[in-house]
Amino acid sequence: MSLRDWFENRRNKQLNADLVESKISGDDLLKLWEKCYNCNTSIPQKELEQNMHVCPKCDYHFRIGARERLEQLLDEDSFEEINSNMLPSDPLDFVDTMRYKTRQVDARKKTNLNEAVVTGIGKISDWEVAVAVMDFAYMGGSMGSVVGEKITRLIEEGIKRKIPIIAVTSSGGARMQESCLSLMQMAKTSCAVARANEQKILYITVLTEPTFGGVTASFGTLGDIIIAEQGARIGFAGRRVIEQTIRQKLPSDFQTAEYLLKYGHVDMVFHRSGLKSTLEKLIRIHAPAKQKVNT
Amino acid sequence: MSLRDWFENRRNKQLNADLVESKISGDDLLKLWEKCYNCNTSIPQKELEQNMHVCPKCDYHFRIGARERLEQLLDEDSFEEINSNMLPSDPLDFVDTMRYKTRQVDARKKTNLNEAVVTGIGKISDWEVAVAVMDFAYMGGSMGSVVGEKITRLIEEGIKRKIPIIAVTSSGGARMQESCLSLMQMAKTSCAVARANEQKILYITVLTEPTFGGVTASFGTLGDIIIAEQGARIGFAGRRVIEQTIRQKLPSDFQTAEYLLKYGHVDMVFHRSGLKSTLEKLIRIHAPAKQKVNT
Amino acid sequence: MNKQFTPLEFEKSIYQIEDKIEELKKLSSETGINLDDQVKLLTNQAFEFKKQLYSSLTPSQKLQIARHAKRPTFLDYVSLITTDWLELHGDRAGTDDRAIIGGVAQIDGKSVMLIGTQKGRTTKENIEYNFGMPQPEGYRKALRLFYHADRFNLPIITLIDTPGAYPGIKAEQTGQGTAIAVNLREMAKLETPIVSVILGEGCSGGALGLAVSNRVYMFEHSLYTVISPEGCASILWRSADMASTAAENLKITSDDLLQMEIIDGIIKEPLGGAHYDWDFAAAELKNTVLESIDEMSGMSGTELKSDRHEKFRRMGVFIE
Amino acid sequence: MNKQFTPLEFEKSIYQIEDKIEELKKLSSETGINLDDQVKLLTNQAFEFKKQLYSSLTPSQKLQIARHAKRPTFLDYVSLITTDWLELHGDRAGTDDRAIIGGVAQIDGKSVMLIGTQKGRTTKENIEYNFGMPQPEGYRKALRLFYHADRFNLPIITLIDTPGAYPGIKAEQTGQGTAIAVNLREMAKLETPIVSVILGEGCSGGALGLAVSNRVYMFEHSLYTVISPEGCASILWRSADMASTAAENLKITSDDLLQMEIIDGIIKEPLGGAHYDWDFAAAELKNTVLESIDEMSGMSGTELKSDRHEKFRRMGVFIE
Ligand SMILES: [Zn+2]
Ligand SMILES: [Zn+2]
Repeated sequence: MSLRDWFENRRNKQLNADLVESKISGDDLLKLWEKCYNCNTSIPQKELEQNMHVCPKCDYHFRIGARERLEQLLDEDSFEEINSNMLPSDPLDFVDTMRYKTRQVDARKKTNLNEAVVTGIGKISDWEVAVAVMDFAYMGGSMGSVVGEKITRLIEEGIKRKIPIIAVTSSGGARMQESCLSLMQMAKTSCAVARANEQKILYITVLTEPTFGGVTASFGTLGDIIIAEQGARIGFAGRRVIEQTIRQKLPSDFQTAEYLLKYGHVDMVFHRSGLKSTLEKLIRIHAPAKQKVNT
Repeated sequence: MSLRDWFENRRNKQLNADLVESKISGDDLLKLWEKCYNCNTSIPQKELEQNMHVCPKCDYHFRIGARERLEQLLDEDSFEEINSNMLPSDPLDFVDTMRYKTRQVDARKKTNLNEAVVTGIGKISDWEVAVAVMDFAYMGGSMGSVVGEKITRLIEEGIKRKIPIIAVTSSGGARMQESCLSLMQMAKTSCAVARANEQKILYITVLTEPTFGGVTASFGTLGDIIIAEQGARIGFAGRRVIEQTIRQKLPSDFQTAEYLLKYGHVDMVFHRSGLKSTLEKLIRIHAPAKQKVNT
Repeated sequence: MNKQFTPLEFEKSIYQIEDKIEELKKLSSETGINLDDQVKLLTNQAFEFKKQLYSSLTPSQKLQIARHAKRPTFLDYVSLITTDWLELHGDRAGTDDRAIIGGVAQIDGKSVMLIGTQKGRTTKENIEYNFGMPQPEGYRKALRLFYHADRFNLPIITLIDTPGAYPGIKAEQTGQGTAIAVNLREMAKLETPIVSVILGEGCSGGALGLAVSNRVYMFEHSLYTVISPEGCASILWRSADMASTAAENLKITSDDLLQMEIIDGIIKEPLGGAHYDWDFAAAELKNTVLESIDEMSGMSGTELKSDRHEKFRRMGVFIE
Repeated sequence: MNKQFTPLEFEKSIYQIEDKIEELKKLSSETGINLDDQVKLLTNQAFEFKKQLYSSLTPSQKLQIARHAKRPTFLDYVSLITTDWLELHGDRAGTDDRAIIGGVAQIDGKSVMLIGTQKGRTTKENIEYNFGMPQPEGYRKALRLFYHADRFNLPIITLIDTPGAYPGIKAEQTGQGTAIAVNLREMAKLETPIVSVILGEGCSGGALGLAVSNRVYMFEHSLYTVISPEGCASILWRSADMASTAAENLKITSDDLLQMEIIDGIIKEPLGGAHYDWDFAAAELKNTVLESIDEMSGMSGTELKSDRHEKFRRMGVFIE
């Protein structure tokens, strides 16, 4: 299925669901405009979309979903999703203020995604790549067994095909509802990266708003090249946890992409509009001369 | 030649030279006692020697020469010197306030050594080792072509024999009188250590008072295990240079062995009396079961 | 079991029975009345009761044992099971983090590299060891020692007892996430056997950063979890008071982890917990790691790596 | 040569002749008197004089050129000889030292890793780049990039212009000596070609820490020395005023180094020094490194390593 078909399918599903469940109200009309979290400007949805979901006034980068990200990064119609049908289980029968199973259903409904990561093979300016994109909207982009397994399989696929692997992260950390099984996904994905290293397969990570905890402490920061998106907050421990521990206020730029650059943790920080061309350059520079796909 | 013979030879030479050049004076009698630099106690030479040249009152570690160090570390009569006849050249015809050639002759007379390092094969509690010991008394233990070459050959010998290599450093840094040739000894010795690494030959460095500059920035800090002798001052830049650069006073424990331990640069700090047994333990722990020499 | 410790809440009834036994004995010796049968009966009952109690502890109760102030620490075990221990300090880059300690030693004449998180007992020790919470530099020291062990074919034993990697400003600045991630990846590349044991608390990436190992064991009353129960409670229930509920739901006990096939085995503790008998716990630990290393002695570097990869590759439960 | 710079002491006579030529030209145009022959003669004489002057500079004079504020820096050359330059930041452990900069790029379509010390021109830049004096973290960033280049078979080009590694408290705390030493050793293990060029000052271990390379070149007026002449003077003569004597005795010019067989070649500079014609200098640099990489293109990783070992193994002069 092509990228476009895939999106169309999802959009239609969404659309149908919307039609069944609601009528157009004043609220819906408001949704045609979006307010910038940073500068408070109201921006027409359309314009925001054309501007890659970046505020045209202040450059604030809106959080975007896996779908938008793939559309922005990949050549048109080049995406073939893999392991799209993998679904989360509930091995611990976990209940907090809500059943884990219920959370899964809700997240699926809300995002139209089966889990917090979409993986597949696509092309960036004709270079074939294995790409994973996380979606924060699905349970905070948390990593449970499915995310870990899909990331691992994607890396394995990249190694098999000898093509660059790109992981775009957005995650609050490990999925607590799967407890230690989630923790082990950190080991599993990192072991996969170890294999990519040994096979000299280029692995690039793109850290986007927000990337924390178990993802920062595993495949997220293991890129041969690590790119952070402008303004993204990235860290191991959450701001609140740190404030509680050290009982002092944190600097306002703490854990921003720019802060991480200053402290030596990311190779570069990019505006969303420069990401695709940067990836293309990196792939070209690191590729043996004849790796480019014939177009 | 055995260790004892070797020392005897040197001692006799020294003795003869002394007899020719001077008569016993009041000054010489004073030499039978030594004053501790730290606590000012006067200690009989004999007692100081029996105490490994450590002040019995305050534990101050006196600087010792290559000869004393080898006697303390190696099994009796086990030392076979190699490359003992290598002598410094004066490729740049260097003159500062004195000719380099004159400095060489003076240093040789003063120390009875041909250069600032003694290298050879010996035994530590029956374990065969390749050992290099620097002597600060020879031109401040500075590293020129001879020191670099002898260290390199020793490492090569250790690799060939598959025995642990131990380097005991004491040096003010590179020998300026050989200019860039001295600088290149840092690269040469470090390349030799790279080979030892690749051959998985254990390489231990023992940093003693003082170790600075080119030795700190090359084979000195490249030990698989780095041991510092109690109280030794170890650093890259000299205290005065740093004070001039930053125009502020340095803490009193700056660049001491203990300071380096605190900042994570040495594995352990030892009292001189514990050094031999520590080396023996390290060699035993790192040795394949059957490497010990039959006694 | 001696009454050397302040009883934990759930141990109070045991201590009461034991007090009663003491009273009977005292009464007997003071009055000359023979109460041997009664004492024996009560002692047996107490023993049975204890056995049952300690084998059916709730996760929260286990947590109390795992965090017991007198529970043996990494350095306690090192002194109990090794000879010729030589601590190797520092990350070679500016820090010797004391929350992670490593060194070489021999166990029954076998050379090993031991690395572990260290907790303190006194205030001074707690400050020195930062309550067992490593900074990034601690993980980097461990990595340096992993490479060292790899070069010299020393089996690596990691002993873990940590509430997690330290969450602080400097830790973020020097890269807590990266440091842990790099350890996970680099441990996967080592060609020497790695055996890990959770001694007490094994919390989150802070524990895992030393545990991408061929064999992972847990002490009977230890816990291994993605997040501390308190942290989980304050996030999911928005109340730290729900910690015991979180502890239940997280399935963090050694039995749970064995059932999930995340660990390879459980190391028995003396009745009441390791703090009641350090020698017993140390002997069990020693046997387990030595046997484990022995099992792997025939494996090549490549096999050891594959073994590790396959172990973690299997982990995870999902539907497809 | 244009009078775009304040003349150095020894350049004053040239500038005077050039002033004279200007005067003649002006006179000619003002008065209509034909002075073409005189102008031509003087211009030729000036050219011959300059050629001779610049080819017989003393070490101290070369030092002034090597340190000239307008001499092109690492980043200047990067922008002149590469396309698609992408700087790679950071040591992944808490610091992005700006005195050492590295990144990937292409030169004539060939992918390379470029790493160099960077000097500033303005006060702001000098502070940012710390006058080209790296901290240990700079060497560690370089090492990370060396490994990266090694993994992806990118030839490494290091461009060096530093008065030395920074001598400071923090630099000692985070291990200046160790950082340099580790680079020397690890560069020896890389299986990708390494070409180094001394751009201006190449002082002490601070320079060598990026130069354990298969090929080492020097720009014509650059210097490569075990210690800065000032440092040497203050130690050996106990007076910084003796710097020019030290510079003479240390034999630090490109000719000296070539004669000592420490470097592989000299890169020509435009008349007067690289600052008079950046494009010329950049073109020479580019040709040299590309040719050098091309020469090594047939060599295997092992051969490249051996080549490097043997190169440095030969260095040193002694009697036996
Ligand atoms: Zn805005
Ligand atoms: Zn004393």
